Amino acid sequence: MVTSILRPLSMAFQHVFRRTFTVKYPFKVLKPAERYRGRLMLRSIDGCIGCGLCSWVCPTKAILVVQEAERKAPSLDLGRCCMCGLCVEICPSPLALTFTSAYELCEYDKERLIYQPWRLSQPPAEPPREYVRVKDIDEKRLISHGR
Amino acid sequence: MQVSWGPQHPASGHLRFILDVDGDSVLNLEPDVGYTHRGIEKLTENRTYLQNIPVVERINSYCDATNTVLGYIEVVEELLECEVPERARFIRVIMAEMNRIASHLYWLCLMSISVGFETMLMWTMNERELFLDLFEMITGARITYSALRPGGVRYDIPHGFEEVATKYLNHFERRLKDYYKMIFENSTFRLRTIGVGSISSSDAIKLGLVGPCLRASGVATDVRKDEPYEVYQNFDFNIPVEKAGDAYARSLIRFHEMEESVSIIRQALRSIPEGPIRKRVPLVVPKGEAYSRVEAARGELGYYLVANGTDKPYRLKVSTPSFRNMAALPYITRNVTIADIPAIYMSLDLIPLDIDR
Amino acid sequence: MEWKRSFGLLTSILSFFASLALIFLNFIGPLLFSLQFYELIIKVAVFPGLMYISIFAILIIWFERKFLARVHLRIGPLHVGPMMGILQPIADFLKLMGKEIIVPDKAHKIVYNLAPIAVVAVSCSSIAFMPFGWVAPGKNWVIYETPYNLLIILILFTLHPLIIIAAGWGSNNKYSFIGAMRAAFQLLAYEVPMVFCIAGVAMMAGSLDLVRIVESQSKIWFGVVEPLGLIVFFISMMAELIRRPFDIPVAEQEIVFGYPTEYSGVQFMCFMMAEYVNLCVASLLLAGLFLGGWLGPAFLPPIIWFIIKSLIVCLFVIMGRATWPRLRMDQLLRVGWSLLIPLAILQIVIVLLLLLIFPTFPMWLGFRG
Amino acid sequence: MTELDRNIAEGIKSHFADVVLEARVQRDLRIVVTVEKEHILEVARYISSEVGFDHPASVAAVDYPMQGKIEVVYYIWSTSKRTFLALKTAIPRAEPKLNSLTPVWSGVDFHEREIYEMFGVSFTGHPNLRGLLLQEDWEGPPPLRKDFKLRTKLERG
Repeated sequence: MVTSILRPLSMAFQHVFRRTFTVKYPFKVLKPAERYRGRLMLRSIDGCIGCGLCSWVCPTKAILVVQEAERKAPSLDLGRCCMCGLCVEICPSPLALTFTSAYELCEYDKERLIYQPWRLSQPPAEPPREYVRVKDIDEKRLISHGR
Repeated sequence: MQVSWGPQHPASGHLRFILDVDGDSVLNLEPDVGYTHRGIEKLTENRTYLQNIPVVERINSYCDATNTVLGYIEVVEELLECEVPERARFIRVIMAEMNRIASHLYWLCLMSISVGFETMLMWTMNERELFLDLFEMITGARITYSALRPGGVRYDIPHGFEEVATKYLNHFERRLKDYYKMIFENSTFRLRTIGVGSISSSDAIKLGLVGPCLRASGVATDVRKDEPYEVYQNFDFNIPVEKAGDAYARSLIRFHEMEESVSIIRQALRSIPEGPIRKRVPLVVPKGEAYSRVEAARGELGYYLVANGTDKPYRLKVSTPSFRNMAALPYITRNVTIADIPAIYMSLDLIPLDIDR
Repeated sequence: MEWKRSFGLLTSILSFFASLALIFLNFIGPLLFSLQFYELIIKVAVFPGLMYISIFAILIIWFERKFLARVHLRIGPLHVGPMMGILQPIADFLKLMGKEIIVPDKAHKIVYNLAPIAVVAVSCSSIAFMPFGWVAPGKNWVIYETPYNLLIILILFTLHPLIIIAAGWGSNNKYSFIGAMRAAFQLLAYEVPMVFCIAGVAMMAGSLDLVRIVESQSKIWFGVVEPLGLIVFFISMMAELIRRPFDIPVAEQEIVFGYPTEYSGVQFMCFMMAEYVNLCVASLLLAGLFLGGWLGPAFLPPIIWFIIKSLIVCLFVIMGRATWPRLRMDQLLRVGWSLLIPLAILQIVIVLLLLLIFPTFPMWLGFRG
Repeated sequence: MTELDRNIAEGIKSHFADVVLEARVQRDLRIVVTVEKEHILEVARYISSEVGFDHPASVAAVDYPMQGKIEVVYYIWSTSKRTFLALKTAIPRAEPKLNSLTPVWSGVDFHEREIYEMFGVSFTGHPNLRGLLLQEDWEGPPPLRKDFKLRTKLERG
């Protein structure tokens, strides 16, 4: 009984001196994995063959094929997109749809969430900051993100 | 006096209990669910089988996405009668077990905060993060993976995954010992959960409880053993069973399940064969009907599919574990105190998303 | 809603100066132009009074958040202030000051609005009777000197359940009312072992004056001689302060936030403030009764020793939040009535027997001189 | 395992020769028993007490507007025999009424409430037949029937 009361106390005291797990987010960010499914991107508008398969397969109808100059190209509504990746999987052109690692996708205006083909083909802006990963695992001091 | 416990309440989640209370003791509890009802069963009737994968994943997305999709994939593959490559099956098992651990960690966080224990909440979230990292390595997503397909999986496990996974699993096993000392041997947690919300094995069977809740009452049923799907027959693992049927027993079952899942992942990583990961399957599912059962983290998850020979399901009925476990709630909350309600609710591991669909 | 904002400001100012006024009224006549008057002002406004308890509350809130964060493997407040988010409580305080005060439509307006002021006034006035050790030979640093200081502090502690019931009843909210009833049960139950523990100490010291009690511990602390009393007092003090394993009246997962559920802005801050002032007083009380008060090696002044000891007590109180889940009401009452009270009585019996068998025992240990 | 399933199916078929329309083994661990809707309660009593199917898993309903029927399926697991049984019945769409099986398996309570709400099937003998998931002031046809049209616009404008 007494040990079951006091052991958590000693455990809690031990953890005071261990490493924290937190990432100081806006200043340091976690490095996404290589396969990270962030915002969609058209590699190039010219690479798109305008087949419309992505629009057909999209379960939320986030992708709509629109007329862009003389060709057809997809436009994306991020407010609907569920990042399932069916469009990238089905896309027959190796130069068209792909994922980027951008995940900070908030906009002040709902209209801005709709990415027209030209904007969709721009790579996302990456603010300069420090990327961290889970660095080392230590039995005594536990685990941390690069600190 | 009637107290409305939810839907906006620190511990209720998106459901509501109507409590008839007398002072601090609860006379009757009436669950009022449906605040997160999305009509997924109707949505699936208007989408193709491929499009339904992200949709059914949302049934229980933030805890148990892989297992939820696995049931759907199973039922579609049963009607398609397609062969799945062995390597794909192994990857499915690895992902399912990792998701079971992540889900149980999420549960442990909710369970500990429901008895007012913030420390475990933070610790479990740390380790859950590691498993989400592993998922990110495989599928590129952390919560909703959409990685399983009829006829295989979409993503092969990446280069170097095994080392990272082994490292994390070793760390996780050490942390599990800490968890045990911190919460399961904690006198106050034992006081709060032992003998609370206990349900006998006959009642549990009659009410149709599933998963850890049923096993805590002394009924050893697990779909992974009863009706082995994927490659579960290849692995050596135990089904933890407890007799008491109270909140503590349910907690202990889930804790031991995490240990078993670690061992399954290790075995799978050791014996995973080389080969293709996906086979082409037709888009159209032949006419027929099937019922698939998988052991999700919360218990047995059943999909009943009626196909009419088109590329869309005619009817897809989902029988979720939380919906079935909810049946026990009015029975075991008679004459308990208000303080026990969160502990019982969380020990059943009811997820409103899973109940409402 | 401008008038509501200014009403909040008014309430806050009132609640802060209520304690000041309460103590002030007794002395204002005879002492107005004497040196003692200015000493009193310093005492009330700066050291044991307003400034000290405000800074104590702010620092202890910051420390609690930071310390708990470390146990949770987090960082805690980080950005506000020059060092490790030390100004975070002040930022929170300012935010609460600026918030609109919402009075529920069905609430009993007078009781509802008076309760936060009363709770701060009562908890702050108990600091007035707490002696802080000598500053000159034969002179104690205390706002109001009386040989019955221990009794008065206890009386002010017992006033709390009344105010809490008033707050819970006045809010006209089911959760608040359940919380208030829980608080009443809990605080009344744990008053008893607390008083019994003090009785054991008082018998040994032969006085109810905290100054005499502390000074009689010059050779050995009461905590060493009466360990049972120390443990029971500590546990019942945690329950009186509504801290984590015993924070049943404000249990968030069960009854939202208990009696202060409906309060917002400054009025909510008053309840929080009262909680931390109570923590300050109770930890000082424990340090004085069982840990030798301001006695300590001479390289630090006695007042500093007293504060250091009380901070160590606070650390253990905070640890409770990181270590144990919350108890249930019936378990808490069972522990209180059937375990702690018998233990406290056992402690009294032991003391009585010691005094009966060895009447010279207190003199021998230096408790009475 | 299939042998056991076949024996169970044949046992049920022979016990209720005129009531059970069909009792077959769909595949391993899947027995399908189709009964007439008037006799579902007695068949359920028999298979729960005599055969040992005690663990209710799911209740599903399927709407067939062309054939004018709604099919209700009870899925039951047996903890002793470790096999799975589907108890099927068809009810007319115009008058959707069925005996509730809550006296037999109390676990089907919420499932039947859901079916009542989503398909409009009223279960006679159910202790608490009210809506479960939809909002209290829901109006309109039962939403999972085939004639309920989704009003959401799927195309993005």
